[in-house]
Amino acid sequence: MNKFITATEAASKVKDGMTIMVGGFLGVGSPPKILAALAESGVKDLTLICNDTSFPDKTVGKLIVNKQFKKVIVSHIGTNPETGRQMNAGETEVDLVPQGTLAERIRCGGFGLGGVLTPTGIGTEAEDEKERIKVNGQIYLLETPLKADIALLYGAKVDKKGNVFYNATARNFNPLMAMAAETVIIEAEEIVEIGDIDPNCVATPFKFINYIVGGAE
Amino acid sequence: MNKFITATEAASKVKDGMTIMVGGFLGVGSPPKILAALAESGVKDLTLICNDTSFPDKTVGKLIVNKQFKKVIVSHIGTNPETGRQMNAGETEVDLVPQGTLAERIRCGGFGLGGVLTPTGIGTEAEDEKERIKVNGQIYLLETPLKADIALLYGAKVDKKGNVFYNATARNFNPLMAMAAETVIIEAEEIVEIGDIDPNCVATPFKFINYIVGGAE
Amino acid sequence: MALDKNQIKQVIAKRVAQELKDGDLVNLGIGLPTMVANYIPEDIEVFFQSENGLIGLGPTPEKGQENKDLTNAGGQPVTLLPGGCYFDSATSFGIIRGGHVDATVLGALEVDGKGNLANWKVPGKMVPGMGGAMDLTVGAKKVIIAMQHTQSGEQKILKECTLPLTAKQQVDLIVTEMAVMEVTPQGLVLREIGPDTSVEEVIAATGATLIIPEEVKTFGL
Amino acid sequence: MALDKNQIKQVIAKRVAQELKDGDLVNLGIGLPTMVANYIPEDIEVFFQSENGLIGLGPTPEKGQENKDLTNAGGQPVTLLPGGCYFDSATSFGIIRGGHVDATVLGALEVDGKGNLANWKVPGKMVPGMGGAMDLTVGAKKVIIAMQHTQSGEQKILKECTLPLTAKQQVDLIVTEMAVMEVTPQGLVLREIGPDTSVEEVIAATGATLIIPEEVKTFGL
Repeated sequence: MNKFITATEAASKVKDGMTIMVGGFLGVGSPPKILAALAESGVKDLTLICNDTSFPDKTVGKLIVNKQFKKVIVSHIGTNPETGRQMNAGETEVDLVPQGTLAERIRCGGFGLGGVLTPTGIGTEAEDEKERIKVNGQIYLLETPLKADIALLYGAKVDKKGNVFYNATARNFNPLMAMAAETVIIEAEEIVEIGDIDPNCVATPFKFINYIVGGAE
Repeated sequence: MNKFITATEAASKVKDGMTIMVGGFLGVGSPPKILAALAESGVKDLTLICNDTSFPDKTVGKLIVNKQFKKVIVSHIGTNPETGRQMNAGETEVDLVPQGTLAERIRCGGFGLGGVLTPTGIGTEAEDEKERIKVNGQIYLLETPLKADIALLYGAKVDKKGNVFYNATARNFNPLMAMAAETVIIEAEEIVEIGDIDPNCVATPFKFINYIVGGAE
Repeated sequence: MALDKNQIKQVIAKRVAQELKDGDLVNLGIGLPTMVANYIPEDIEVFFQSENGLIGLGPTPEKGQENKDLTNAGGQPVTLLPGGCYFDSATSFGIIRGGHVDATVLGALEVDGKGNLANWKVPGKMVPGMGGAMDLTVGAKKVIIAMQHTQSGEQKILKECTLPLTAKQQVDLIVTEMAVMEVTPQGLVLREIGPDTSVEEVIAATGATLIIPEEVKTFGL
Repeated sequence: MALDKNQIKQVIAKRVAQELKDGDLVNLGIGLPTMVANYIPEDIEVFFQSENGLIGLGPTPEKGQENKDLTNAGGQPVTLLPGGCYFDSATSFGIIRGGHVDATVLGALEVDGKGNLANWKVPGKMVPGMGGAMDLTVGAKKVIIAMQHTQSGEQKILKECTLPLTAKQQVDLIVTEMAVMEVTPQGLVLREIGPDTSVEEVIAATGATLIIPEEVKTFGL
């Protein structure tokens, strides 16, 4: 099966109103070409699940400036003042989630788990409307799964079958999101032959990758 | 800090009554020398957390035959008939846990989570005495963390600082257990220099490894 | 013609293999289900997942070529196909529980018309444990039971399982040497009968009530 | 002598660095806390964890040597020290939440005598979000707040935080240019005063009630 598509084709798979997950941490490990195409596509009313809203001129940050999201589920927005402005103006809903909790919720979505219990956020606003559950005498918050229609990811090396090798801190949320979305599109820094990635170092098996936006062409 | 000890020294750190985690799946990925030393040590009344009880003449299986455990928490015992015999005779307590649930419970222990919700085991005996929690209309079982006093692990390559590279299916429970025990001892197939393992392929960071039982010396 | 035990297994494994589709990721249980891998149609690509931590289960290595760190979930030496990869046990069961395995093929002690499965425990007698079976049955998109229709003349496909369950209402299809049966909301539907039997014989050998549609094909010819 | 802003930060960072022990794994927040890395005593080895996915944070690379896939949690290019490694975000916070980080050093908008911390939100004004701070404060074995004692003359160390909390009763130590204060079950204990102040001045600049032991050392001389 040929999984290769262009960045424009990738962007066209994102439809108005969809929930998208985007890998990356302040843009590091986000798919630049796909996001650039998405910014141009004009698709709107999206819900974003991402670590943060990046910077106004970078990766998902541009889509924020374009007002393509109706809601963002992220751990911080401090580096993109436009997100805060839209939030305060009531233009975009912002759901702030502690970073480790965000990671676990995405993992639950992909791993078929109904939720996890975390001590993070006890005694803070992160507790609001959450179920509190006691285990071994300690109180935890019940955090529930997140899933998405499409995940837009970035990998340093992707083989022709779709196995992914992530490099350095560009890994971050990418392998978690790869398992939590209906359709998964990865932008590859470099396309390599099957077998070029050590099977011990594949962080996302090919099975999870539906489409590959190819290398530095 | 010099982390190197002998297999005998490793075994001597396991004291009567302790809870130990042992990596491996039917013995593949279990530390052979440490377990051989433990079988000779005569330490007893241990609680074992492991995928299975291996075979009677292999890895943890020998410790079963030696009656060194008062309790085992495993996903199956079918390959070691002696475990079943001891269970039926009331000599050893056997707590059978679905394999995926066992992995998550160990992960919770290491990751500071109070538990996970799983659909696995609903409508079966695995449900007994478990809390049932409904999320998005579906019922899940609340599974709670497992921790241990000592984890006995096996890695294909361990660098002199303690970073671990696992090979093939010998990885299994090892990286999960590395984070869930007070003291972690790894038996290395091969000791390598710091830097010899690609930092992207380190599955257990050195911080988690307290002692290394060295290579094929 | 009466089939011998080995032929029976082959008939079952071949028929199960036809359930698999191009691109499927499949987990095969120990024993008879493992044989399914030998009968994958040539025009489709199926990859096998093994819960001890790999995708891309390859054939048994030649003598002397075994890697002691590389086995299947039964502990036997295997190889890895090109494009395969390894992962830890939590990820392995994330793949399984998360619904990313398209089909699992398992044996059974008992299975019933509601799709209940029992294959991990005979109280007071044999208690091998559930291993990964409870996760596989809950997580795999399609749960196929592959087994002989009866065990020493005793029925195994029952109105209601009597042994402790491995999974409640998770079985989708039962394939034996005598029949292919689908678990539906209406009950157990007989889809096909085997090469060496009749509808009447299948009904007689089955404890669960079978729904018999107008057309019942024959397989394995 | 009055310290300028840069000297103030240096005094704080140096004093915090003395809290770290050989073998510690430490997570430093953005801003002033990052400076702590410059003052680790030479006779101890401390490794830094960065929540975006690494252990072994090394110095800033030279111009032209940056790797776009390798940054700290502030998005700045960094390097990896020998013996360091990378991991995904779930593992990163497993390390943090699981109690495997020995100390975290964070800034604060407000902190109080009970060890409560507020540093993620000023309602109606500035809402940067909590990022990893809620996990770090709950998970790290020791939570050290490193900040200037007051902000434009306003007290930041209060009887009770007024802003939304980042963490409840998780702070262990507060280090400012004026004082080192330990959160104890009895209240906030003044352990040391800075190089350019007096106990009276510290008390006057602090909203929380300070417990003053017989011996109060001076640091940063």
